Amino acid sequence: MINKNFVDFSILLLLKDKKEYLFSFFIFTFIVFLASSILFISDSIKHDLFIALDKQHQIIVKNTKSGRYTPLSEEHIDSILQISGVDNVKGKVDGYYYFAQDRRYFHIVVDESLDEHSMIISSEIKSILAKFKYTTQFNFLTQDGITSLDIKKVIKSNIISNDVILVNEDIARKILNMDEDEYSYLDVLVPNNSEIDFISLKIVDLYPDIKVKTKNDLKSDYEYVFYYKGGIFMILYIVSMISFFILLKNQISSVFGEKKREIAIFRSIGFAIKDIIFLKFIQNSVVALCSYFLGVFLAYIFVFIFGAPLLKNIFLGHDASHIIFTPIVDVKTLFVMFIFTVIPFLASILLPAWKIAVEDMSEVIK
Amino acid sequence: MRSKILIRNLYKIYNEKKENEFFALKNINLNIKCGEIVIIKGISGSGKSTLLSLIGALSKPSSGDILVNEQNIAKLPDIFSSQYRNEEVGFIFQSFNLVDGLSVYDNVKAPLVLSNINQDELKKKINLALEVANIAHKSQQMVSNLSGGEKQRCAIARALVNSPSLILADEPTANLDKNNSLIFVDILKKFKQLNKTVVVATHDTIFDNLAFVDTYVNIEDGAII
Amino acid sequence: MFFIKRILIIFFIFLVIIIGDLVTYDYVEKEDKIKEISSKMTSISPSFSFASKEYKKFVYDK
Amino acid sequence: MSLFLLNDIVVFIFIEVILLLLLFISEFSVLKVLKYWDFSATTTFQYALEKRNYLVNTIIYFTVSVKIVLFIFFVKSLDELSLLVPGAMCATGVIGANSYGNILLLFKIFMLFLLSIWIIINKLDLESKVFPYIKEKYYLFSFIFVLTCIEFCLELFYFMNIPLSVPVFCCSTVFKLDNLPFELNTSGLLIIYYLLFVVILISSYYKKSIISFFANILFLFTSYYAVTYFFGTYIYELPNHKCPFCMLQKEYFYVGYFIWFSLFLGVFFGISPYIIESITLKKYTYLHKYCILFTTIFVALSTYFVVSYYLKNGVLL
Repeated sequence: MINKNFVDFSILLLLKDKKEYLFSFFIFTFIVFLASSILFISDSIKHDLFIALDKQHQIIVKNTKSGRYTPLSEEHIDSILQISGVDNVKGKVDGYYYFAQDRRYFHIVVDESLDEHSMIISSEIKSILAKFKYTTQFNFLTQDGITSLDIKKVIKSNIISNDVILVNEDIARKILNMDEDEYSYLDVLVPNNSEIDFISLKIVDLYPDIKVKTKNDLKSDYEYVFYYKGGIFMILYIVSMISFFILLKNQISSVFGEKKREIAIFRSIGFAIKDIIFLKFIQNSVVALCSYFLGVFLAYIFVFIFGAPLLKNIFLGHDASHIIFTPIVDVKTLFVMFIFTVIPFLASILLPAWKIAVEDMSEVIK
Repeated sequence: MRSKILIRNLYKIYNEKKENEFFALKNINLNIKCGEIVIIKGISGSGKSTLLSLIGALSKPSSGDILVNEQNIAKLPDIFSSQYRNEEVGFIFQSFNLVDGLSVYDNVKAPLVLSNINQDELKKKINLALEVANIAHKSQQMVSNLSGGEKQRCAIARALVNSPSLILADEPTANLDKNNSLIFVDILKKFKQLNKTVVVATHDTIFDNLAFVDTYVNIEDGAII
Repeated sequence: MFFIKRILIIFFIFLVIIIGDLVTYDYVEKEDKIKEISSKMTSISPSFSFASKEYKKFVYDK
Repeated sequence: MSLFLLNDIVVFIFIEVILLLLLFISEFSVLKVLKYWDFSATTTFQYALEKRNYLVNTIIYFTVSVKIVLFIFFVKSLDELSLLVPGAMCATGVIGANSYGNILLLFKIFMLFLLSIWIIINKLDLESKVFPYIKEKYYLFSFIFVLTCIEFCLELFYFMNIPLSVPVFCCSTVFKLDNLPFELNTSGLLIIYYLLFVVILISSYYKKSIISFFANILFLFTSYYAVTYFFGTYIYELPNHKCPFCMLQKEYFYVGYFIWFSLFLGVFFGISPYIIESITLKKYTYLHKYCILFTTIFVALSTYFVVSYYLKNGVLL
């Protein structure tokens, strides 16, 4: 049914008038590029987060007082251990150190294998410290004066290690100003997965102030954030798309209007109305498909090869220059993008194409 | 001989039933036989172009019948009238109506792309038409670079490429100098040899008293006199 | 046809670059790194993705 | 949290709105044509109406192609939604999450049927030189338009009412063996299934549209139950896994798409000749051969899993 000569001829005409199509081609490529960049970034972050979640503890217990997080004590550990089904409860120290000179927080994480004089930092933090001439060691300002630690190792920044400083537990308590028997959170080990929900309810029964998060809670939290915020992006997108398509429709109408005579010539040599509509449809499909693929390809290169400068900061804040996104290409995402961009594009040319096709042919006879 | 075009009680009225109602054609009756060359003469505005566009199914009559090959084309749906224009009719317009920005070859190709024929056949048909119209040597040139006479030969090649049995020419010599007009008259003779039915609407005196023309029709104010 | 071929060649080059990038990327290493660090730290709050630095502070201060 | 902020749903609703808008534009033309159409008239207005015909055609062609893509997208999205909706393991739970789901799915299939029938009538109409079925086809269009509006409302209601905190039922609870209608047992169901298949083959071969019509409608329902309660278990190779949707997933090599689409195509080509004949009042037997083709593919595909299971394991489930 599709006639090769006809398709060839449509493309010949498209190339002849390429100037008229350049505008829509570039804008559309840009829209696809932007949208797919955002989807690529969020897919990639999501992928990394879910990997991180894999190694998380089954139940995480945090204490709150008047709505703020406060440390937990040994007493909490003891009473949670009493609950049947709980295998082990580990108290963990973890928190944020405020680095006033650069006005930012460092995430202090405990690594048991380190001694009292060294720390491991992420490459992001390394470059921040280098700004202030700390190249081999760093001085933490604590209540008891200065604690000086050597930089033992630098680890690569990724989505969760970006602002991390790994230190010994005692040093961590010192930096975070926590007592010997204080813990930032508890890590509850439950051998039987089906008991997790039940046990977390029990913990809340014991201490109404305590916040309990299970792994599944976290998982759905992530899902929630990504679906939800993705949707907000989408809605912003729809607004911009609608304005683009209105623009496109007007632009196409005017381009088609200039081509009135040409269309009348084609009609006079035997092109039917449906042929003209089909001709315009082929031409615009070629434009739309080329822009779509070009946009997606450029987005891939921009996000995963160049690391998405500028756009990255929308997602991760300003201190994220060292994060490299894991290249994740989800066919479903591309399919969604395709439906979302190409179909409205083609829909917006149907009406102008018909209008120009049914123009009467009196123009040719004069 | 079998009649090629049979026109009965043909009217074309613009702005019907309005104040500025205008009768472009009034009660036209005409019988053109196969292989005939017919010259329709009349001053501009007399309705000869309208008549031509009705025969070519470019517009539709207000009333009356136009039978081409015993088939009424007056009320054909668009798909069929387009097919008729494509396969049965070759147009040669006053302003040539070529598509600027395409080469001569591609312009001549245009009517053929609708039918699904293979590449070799396509090339053969185009080259044949270019030969007949004597424009083959310029086939790769852009039409915008051609002279008036060459443009017309290109238009003729396009009209012939689908080997139609009916050729309609609307003021073919109006944009040509004397020399090229004479060449067109020669081409008319060629059409006669090819046994095509040709209808020419013109007011050019160069077509007067030609021996090979079968019928002269004078038209004035939309009526045949 | 010539045009379509040319476009396809351009896209093919892009595709080769992308597939090359996908194939050479060391997923296992990255995964190990993430897992290693995440086994050491507490739950990562989901609110920080999409959020700016200021927002993170706010979340933590709360 | 609202489902309307999900990427997929936003895109889905957006495209549906565009289609609705296009259909609305053509409905405007359709009403004009229905009111003023007079083929014998030679006025400019009548010719303008004839030209509007092509707008409606173009829009419908576009709508149908987009609807088919969207239908696949819809099913795929439901599958993904099952991650979000508590309790749902596959699309079954999401579809059954509220009372609109099943109606909506049926509606969507029905709409595709209707639109395809419209395209066939339109083709017959355009092949003739006097637009013989233009009124019929435009009445059908108006009907389709109304249905599309209802479908759109159903979609909105459906997405609005998917519970995100209360667990829904999963396929293992929805499809139990004693759910078979008319107190049929599996062997009875299979007998009817193959019997209907033979009836369809014969009626299609002898081009008896009316028999084919009724046989295909019965076959559609029988096949639904047969695939869900019998053939499905062989696809999953689990005696108690009864679900029409899980087979759409990657684990089963998307075989569900082939099974369901061959069934729908077969049934469509089986019932449409009769409907077209009753609208155009002329014999139209061109499609019967496709009915035979697709129904055979469907039956062969579903039987294949049982046979291959038997050959591999030597027993039936």
